[in-house]
Amino acid sequence: MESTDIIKPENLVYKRSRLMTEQPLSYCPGCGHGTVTNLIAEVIEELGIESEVIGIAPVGCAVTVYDFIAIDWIGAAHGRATAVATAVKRVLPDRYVFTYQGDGDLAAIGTAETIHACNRGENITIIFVNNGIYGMTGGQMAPTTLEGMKTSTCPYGRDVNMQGPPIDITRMIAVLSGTYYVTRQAVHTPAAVRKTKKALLKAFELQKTNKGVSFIEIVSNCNSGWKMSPVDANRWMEEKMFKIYPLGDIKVDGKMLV
Amino acid sequence: MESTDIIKPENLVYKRSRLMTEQPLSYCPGCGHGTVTNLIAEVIEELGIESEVIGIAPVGCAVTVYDFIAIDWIGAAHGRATAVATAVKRVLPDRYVFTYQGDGDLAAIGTAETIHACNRGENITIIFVNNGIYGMTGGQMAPTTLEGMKTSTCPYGRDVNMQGPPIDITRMIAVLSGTYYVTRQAVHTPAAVRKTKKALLKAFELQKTNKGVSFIEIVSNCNSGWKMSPVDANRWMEEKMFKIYPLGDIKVDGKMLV
Amino acid sequence: MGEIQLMKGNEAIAEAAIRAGCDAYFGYPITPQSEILEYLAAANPEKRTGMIVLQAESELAAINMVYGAAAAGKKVMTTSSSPGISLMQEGLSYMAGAQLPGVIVNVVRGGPGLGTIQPSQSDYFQSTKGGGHGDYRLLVLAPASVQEMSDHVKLAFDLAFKYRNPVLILTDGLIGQMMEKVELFDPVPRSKTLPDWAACGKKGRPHNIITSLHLDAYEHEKMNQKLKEKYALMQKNEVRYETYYCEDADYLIVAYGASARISQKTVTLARNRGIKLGLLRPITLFPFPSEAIARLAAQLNGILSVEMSHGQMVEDVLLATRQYPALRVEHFGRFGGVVHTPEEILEAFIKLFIQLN
Amino acid sequence: MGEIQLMKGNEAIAEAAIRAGCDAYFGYPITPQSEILEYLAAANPEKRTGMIVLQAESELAAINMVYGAAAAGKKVMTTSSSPGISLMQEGLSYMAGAQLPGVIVNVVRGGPGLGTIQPSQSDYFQSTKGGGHGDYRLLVLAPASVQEMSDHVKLAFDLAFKYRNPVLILTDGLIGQMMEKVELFDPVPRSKTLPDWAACGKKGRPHNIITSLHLDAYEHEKMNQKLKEKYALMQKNEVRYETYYCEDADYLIVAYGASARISQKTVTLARNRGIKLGLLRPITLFPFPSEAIARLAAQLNGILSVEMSHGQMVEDVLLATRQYPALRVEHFGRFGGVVHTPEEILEAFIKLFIQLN
Amino acid sequence: MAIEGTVVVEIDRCKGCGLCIEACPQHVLDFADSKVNIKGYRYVVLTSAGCTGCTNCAIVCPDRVLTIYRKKEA
Amino acid sequence: MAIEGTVVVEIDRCKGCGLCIEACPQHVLDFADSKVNIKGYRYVVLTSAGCTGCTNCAIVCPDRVLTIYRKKEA
Amino acid sequence: MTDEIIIAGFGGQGVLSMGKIMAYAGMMQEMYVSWMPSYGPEMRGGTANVTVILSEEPVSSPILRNYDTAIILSQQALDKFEPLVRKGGTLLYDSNGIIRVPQRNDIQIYSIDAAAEAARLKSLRTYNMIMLGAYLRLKPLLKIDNVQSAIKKSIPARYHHLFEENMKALDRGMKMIEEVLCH
Amino acid sequence: MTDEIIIAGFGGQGVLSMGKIMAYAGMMQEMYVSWMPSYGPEMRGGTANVTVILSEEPVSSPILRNYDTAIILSQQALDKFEPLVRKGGTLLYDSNGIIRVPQRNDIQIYSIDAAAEAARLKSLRTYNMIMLGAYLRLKPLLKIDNVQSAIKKSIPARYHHLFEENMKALDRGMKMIEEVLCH
Ligand SMILES: Cc1ncc(C[n+]2csc(CCOP(=O)(O)OP(=O)(O)O)c2C)c(N)n1
Ligand SMILES: Cc1ncc(C[n+]2csc(CCOP(=O)(O)OP(=O)(O)O)c2C)c(N)n1
Ligand code: SF4
Ligand code: SF4
Ligand code: SF4
Ligand code: SF4
Ligand code: SF4
Ligand code: SF4
Ligand SMILES: [Mg+2]
Ligand SMILES: [Mg+2]
Repeated sequence: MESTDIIKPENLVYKRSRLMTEQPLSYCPGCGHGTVTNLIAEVIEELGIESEVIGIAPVGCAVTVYDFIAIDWIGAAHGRATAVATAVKRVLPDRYVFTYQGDGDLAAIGTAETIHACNRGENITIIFVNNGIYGMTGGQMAPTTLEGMKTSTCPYGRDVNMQGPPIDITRMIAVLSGTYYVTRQAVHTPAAVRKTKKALLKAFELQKTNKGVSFIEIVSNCNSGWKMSPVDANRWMEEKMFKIYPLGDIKVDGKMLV
Repeated sequence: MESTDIIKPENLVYKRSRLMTEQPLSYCPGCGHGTVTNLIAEVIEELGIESEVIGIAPVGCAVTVYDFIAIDWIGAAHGRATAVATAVKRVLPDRYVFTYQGDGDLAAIGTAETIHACNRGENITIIFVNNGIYGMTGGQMAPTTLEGMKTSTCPYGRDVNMQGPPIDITRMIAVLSGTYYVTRQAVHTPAAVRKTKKALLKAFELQKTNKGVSFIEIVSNCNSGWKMSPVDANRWMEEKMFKIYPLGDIKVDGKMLV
Repeated sequence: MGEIQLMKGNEAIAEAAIRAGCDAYFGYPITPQSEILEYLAAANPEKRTGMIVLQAESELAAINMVYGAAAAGKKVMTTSSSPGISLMQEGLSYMAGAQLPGVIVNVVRGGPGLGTIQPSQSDYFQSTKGGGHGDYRLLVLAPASVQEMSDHVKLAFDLAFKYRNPVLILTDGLIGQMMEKVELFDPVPRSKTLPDWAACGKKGRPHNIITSLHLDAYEHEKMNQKLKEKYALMQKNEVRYETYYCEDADYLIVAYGASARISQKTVTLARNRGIKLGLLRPITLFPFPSEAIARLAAQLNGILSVEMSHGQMVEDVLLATRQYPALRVEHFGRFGGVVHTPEEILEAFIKLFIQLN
Repeated sequence: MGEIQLMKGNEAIAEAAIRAGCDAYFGYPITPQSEILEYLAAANPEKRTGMIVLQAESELAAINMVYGAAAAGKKVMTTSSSPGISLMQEGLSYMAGAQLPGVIVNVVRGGPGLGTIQPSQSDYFQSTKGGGHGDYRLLVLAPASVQEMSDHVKLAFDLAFKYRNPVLILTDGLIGQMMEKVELFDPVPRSKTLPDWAACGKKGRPHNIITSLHLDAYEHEKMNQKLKEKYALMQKNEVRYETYYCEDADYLIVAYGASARISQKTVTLARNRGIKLGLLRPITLFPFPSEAIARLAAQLNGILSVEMSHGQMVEDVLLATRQYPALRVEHFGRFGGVVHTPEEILEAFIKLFIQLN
Repeated sequence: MAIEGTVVVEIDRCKGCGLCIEACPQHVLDFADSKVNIKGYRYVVLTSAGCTGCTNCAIVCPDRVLTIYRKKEA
Repeated sequence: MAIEGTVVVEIDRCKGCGLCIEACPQHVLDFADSKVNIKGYRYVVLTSAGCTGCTNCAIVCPDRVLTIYRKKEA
Repeated sequence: MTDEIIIAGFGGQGVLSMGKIMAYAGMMQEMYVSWMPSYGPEMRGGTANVTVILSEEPVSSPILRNYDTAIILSQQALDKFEPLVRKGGTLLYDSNGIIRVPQRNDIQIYSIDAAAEAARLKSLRTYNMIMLGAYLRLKPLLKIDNVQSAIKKSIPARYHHLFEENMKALDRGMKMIEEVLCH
Repeated sequence: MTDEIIIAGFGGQGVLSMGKIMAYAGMMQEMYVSWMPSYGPEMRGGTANVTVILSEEPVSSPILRNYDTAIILSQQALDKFEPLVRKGGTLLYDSNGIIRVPQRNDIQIYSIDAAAEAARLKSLRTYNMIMLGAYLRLKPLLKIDNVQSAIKKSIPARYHHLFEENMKALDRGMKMIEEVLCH
């Protein structure tokens, strides 16, 4: 496997974004958050907008994402990232503003802020990592937890009669005229990663056109919370999560796809 | 006009519900809240459930509705009526529980509580008076305010580019499987009043079947906030409001109508 | 003797709620107290006693659910930690204003803001002076052991209904997360009757209204007067505290909760060195044991208020000892999530009171 | 001389914000302060100065918008009244923790709960001791006239940026709703530069992070130490108050805001009856003018704290006069939305201090 | 017989909104000429015969000012 | 020539999740035999020739442990 | 001289703007003035009232329990404020719709039929100016010039014809009260 | 006698349950005990540690700065806790994966290769019991009977076969440390 003849600058085809700091990612092994974080850095680097972008960090496993990507960041209170982003974009309309949020953050405590920012059509990008659970706090039920799925606060499985069914917040905001591009992606395979990256590129580029919210849901694993190995978690995700949260574009150019 | 021969108990065809207290209603002349309040009393009286019903009052013009209908009431904090109702119904599942809310209360500050109570499919009735404005506080813009409509906080007319378009929260919650009956009515004509009353009857009756949320939106005038006479306000409502908020059933027996 | 268990403080709270006949729990996850909701979810109290357990969409929803269940006359509890409790301030003010009973547990972590998840006592002001708007008081209990985490839940329900007032259990990540021995009290059955003021369907009586609104200011002043008298009554009847080596004390530590158990060791260390140090542990923070402290003040050369904060309770100690202007009252405390050791409290004490004298 | 106008206190706040070069306002309607948002909406400051005005979906959203705009380095304001301010407690704690400047106005109404919309001063504790979680302080200004409603807005922005700390203007429905003469200050242009700590795009510098989180407790303690020192600095440098007939006073009223202007008349009434009564009006509530009060204490026979509340500021007066244990400090105040008259303050004063002596 | 129904007006409850006047298919309701009730509102009266007791006026009246009687068909 | 691409592993960054192994179409990645890195994680190494430098492993790796080189077609 | 005034009636009668004109005029002649409305939900179609203080000294509380002068435009307002006029004070009311007239004999009581007069002038919204005219004649604290400027200020430029109407109504009010005074 | 113990390693190594068994056993023999985990986000796949205090006196703080005994299961834990063992205290570590061995000479240091042994026993999750066995032999505070009951208590009834495995591992741990001690 000695391959010093290949390891030359001119042969380099992939290395991590220069916007990534040296700090090791705090995520668990195999967690999709890592890939999403890196993709954001790559997209910002490729667009060359690192000096004009402000990220809004959530409270969730990505709470310290500001330590990983070397751009300006604001850590929002749990659930309030879109309210924070609204203000930042309004006072700095020529900057790129995005939020990075989990499903508890965006679809439980932050529901009102999410819906109203989308309804107002704020010119922001919302990156929504849906892992069907509260990862950071140790695996409690999220609004997006699947029926029958076990978490630490529904140890016998989510009972939709008591706790309601998983909520599809992405479809709910897609019907609002304030959203312009709404898509659901994943990062568990190379192909999925490439698609997600394209979606992110598009989402950031759209901010220049002032057309409203670009919203990227990324269905992801929380292998720790799900109590599975990363590989098993991704498999389970494909089988179970994608049924309830099917991947693909939902709204493009301001128009719902059917 | 002397008609003492007609005014006899046996000829009585309409008088206000015995559940209405002697207290004069605090609403402005011609306000739809008055009709809605009376209809609720009538429906509860007709169903004979006055001892088993708990109303949750909002913060809005109906804040003192508890002084008008002689049933048990709980005054909720602004926007939180559905959270309060959730708890009351859960601890007293054999009672009838309903909320009475305005559009600011239900669709602005209370968005998260509204959506999650609907998503959980709480067995409650939500009565939602949409007058496109914050009546109680003196006519400020509501999330449901129409495009171009003038209010005290959008004195030059609602600019959808800055403030977003009117939100149709009723359609948003109708897609949730936790809602079972969703309808939009009005109370500006005798026919509309009769329909609304039927809808309310149905909504309360549904609570016995434990099928989830019954949600009655009532598009109503706020003649004070709109700065029109009551008669003009109702006309304007028919012309403008019904276009954006068309009347009729939206979801019946758990199924969306198209 | 009750059942003996080795339990986390958080678990003890959850188990005690079930045993105290709690009718409903509404909460939202937050470290370091998520075990409470998790324990309740696992214990299946719906089957055990019929108690309702529901994870709310936020702390805001949770406190308003508590408001609702309390208004319906039920025994209801919520728990959270500092940021979540801040979100409940409007709801708490509403509960106080509408005179509703209910138990709220704050397992404090270091603030302000997102802060840290490590233990702290920096929510004292918020808890005792009213973090919400208006003139109101919560009755505040401060457990110092897992045993008290259990016992105080029952006490809190009793006091909440006695006064129709929300009761706050102010504890922290240290006591919430630690395990120690606890003797659980025997289960009390859930109440079958509802109080006569509850909004639960008006069968056989005029209709009840639960509200905190009075459009007329004079009406509202009357209501406020009633509240004022209620708080005075609490101050008269509900003061609870514990003393330790106070009889002959020249110096006193005042400390509650985690700081009190740590300071107890400091007292031992000081006594070993011949310093007559005592400890007064407020068990109720509102009402505060001002008189007990004032009674001791005459014999004292100094008081050290030990809190994991910038110094908040120390103001109440100062107020309690107003008649002793010469008595030095100082504060010591690590903060921001750092927990002081018995030794460093002693050092601070010596530096402040002994070396300088 | 500036432009003279007859204005409501609420309108003066709005106009002053535009003139002070405020970049953005986020708010939600609530009586008795909705005129602020209404005035701003009508004044069209977007055209006048480029200032953003946005009605938020709730107070919770509003305070987090304030947090965002402040984090971006902008001058930002929100206003509300008591229940709405309670909803902002988490956000305020976050702002303090992340060291963000910003101006928050509380036009207080009677609490607790929904209470009444009439004026009150019962949010003193919440404002000065921290209604949110954690060890933090807001710098609190208490205007007593429509003139000060205008002037304090400018002052508040200056102090907020000087200390990187939220500043609260604590006023009430009386001053918010009344009209009187105001001399408006000349407009200050909006700042063209952003502070170097702001998260606004990292052009030409390492990236900035605005957060209140420190996972490591020792890190977080360091941050808290910094905050503690900042608050001490405010106490050293920013105390503001006004005295009225204090030189020869035997008795003192301490009162702020609306109560202070009413008490001023009480002083006149008392002087007319030969009673040497003076008035000290704290203009900053945090930092509190403790030293000024202590300096007067030696000459005084008694202090009356006059507040429209159960008695909250009176604790700070008691703390300020600790060296004078014999000095009687009492509270008088109507509450729950009722406003006291100069005459009834005098009556209360005489009953408490003169008749008994 | 012409009069089949009639209306009893609780004058001091009326707020003069005029919705009942608008709703009456028989056009037999109108404001009492330039008079006001205790609260200063103009109030409604039956102005002519022809009321059919249809209750339209009563159910659109937000303040339920009107009580309706209708003669039973003999 | 057989070797067209190769992978450089930053061993101490690897968390041993195994996602790259799963993603490699050439099956040339695996864990280093029962060894752990500084953080106690098993870590990945190139186990045989055949890497095409396709970058699949690198872009599914959440921790961007892998740097990929591919020989330019001459 | 000082006058502590309550103006009370229904919403829509111009109570608040009448008060504002008075305060503005007072300000122009270097008096200390305050204007304090009752605020709140009762505004909705219900009562409206405002306290105006015109004074040589700084105003302490803009909210009062008792008044030197009450300007009353409805029965409800009369019921509420008649008892609150200070001994020796002045009560001026519009007789329209008043069924229970004031009973006190320790205050000066005047009434004019302003509503009818406004109807007669075909200028219903100058109703409040008729009352103001009457007040100005009864309590000559405010200079007419200043009142005139205040009215001008309170009317948007494009409605300038309304200014004349208002001044005419003001004048009518003064005349009407003179007739009463001459009785 | 008192022992203030830190047990530290990775999540998944059974650190917390080892501590709980010790505390439970202590409680059964009427000692005052406390068990205090480090908690928080670092739990996520990262470090795990717990402080266990076994004492004749009531426990004041369950959080300590220094320890009598450290039971160490990873390099990171070793780096962090070696300096915090009290002079004369005990450090017991699993040698597996340790590249930088402890250097202090004012404390007792012991190591066993528990991970390898667990692998050999084909019972990876009894790894922590091997370490516990070693501890029990080094510091004979806890009676084996009580430890046995504690283990029983901590294993759900339906997994009873695991109990035997655990006891075997415990025994192996004791033996292994004896071998070390005999050196
Ligand atoms: C007001 C408030 N409530 C609760 C919490 C605790 N908390 C932190 S993260 C989190 C949920 C995280 O879940 P999610 O948003 O899905 O993110 P993930 O960790 O799964 O990526 C919660 C409830 C908090 N920090 N603040
Ligand atoms: C927390 C809080 N924020 C704001 C208010 C002020 N407020 C009272 S009612 C209301 C809006 C009422 O509008 P809506 O819900 O549409 O009811 P309507 O009066 O139109 O029927 C507002 C903002 C409040 N009481 N509490
Ligand atoms: S807890 Fe779940 S979401 Fe959080 S880092 Fe670990 S795997 Fe990812
Ligand atoms: S303000 Fe509007 S909604 Fe409220 S009572 Fe008046 S008309 Fe009705
Ligand atoms: S009952 Fe019918 S006909 Fe009679 S007045 Fe009313 S609306 Fe007219
Ligand atoms: S609808 Fe009712 S309130 Fe309106 S005018 Fe008719 S009777 Fe009067
Ligand atoms: S670059 Fe492609 S072929 Fe090479 S190791 Fe990675 S996945 Fe396998
Ligand atoms: S995907 Fe990355 S972290 Fe996971 S095993 Fe491969 S190199 Fe290691
Ligand atoms: Mg999640
Ligand atoms: Mg409305």
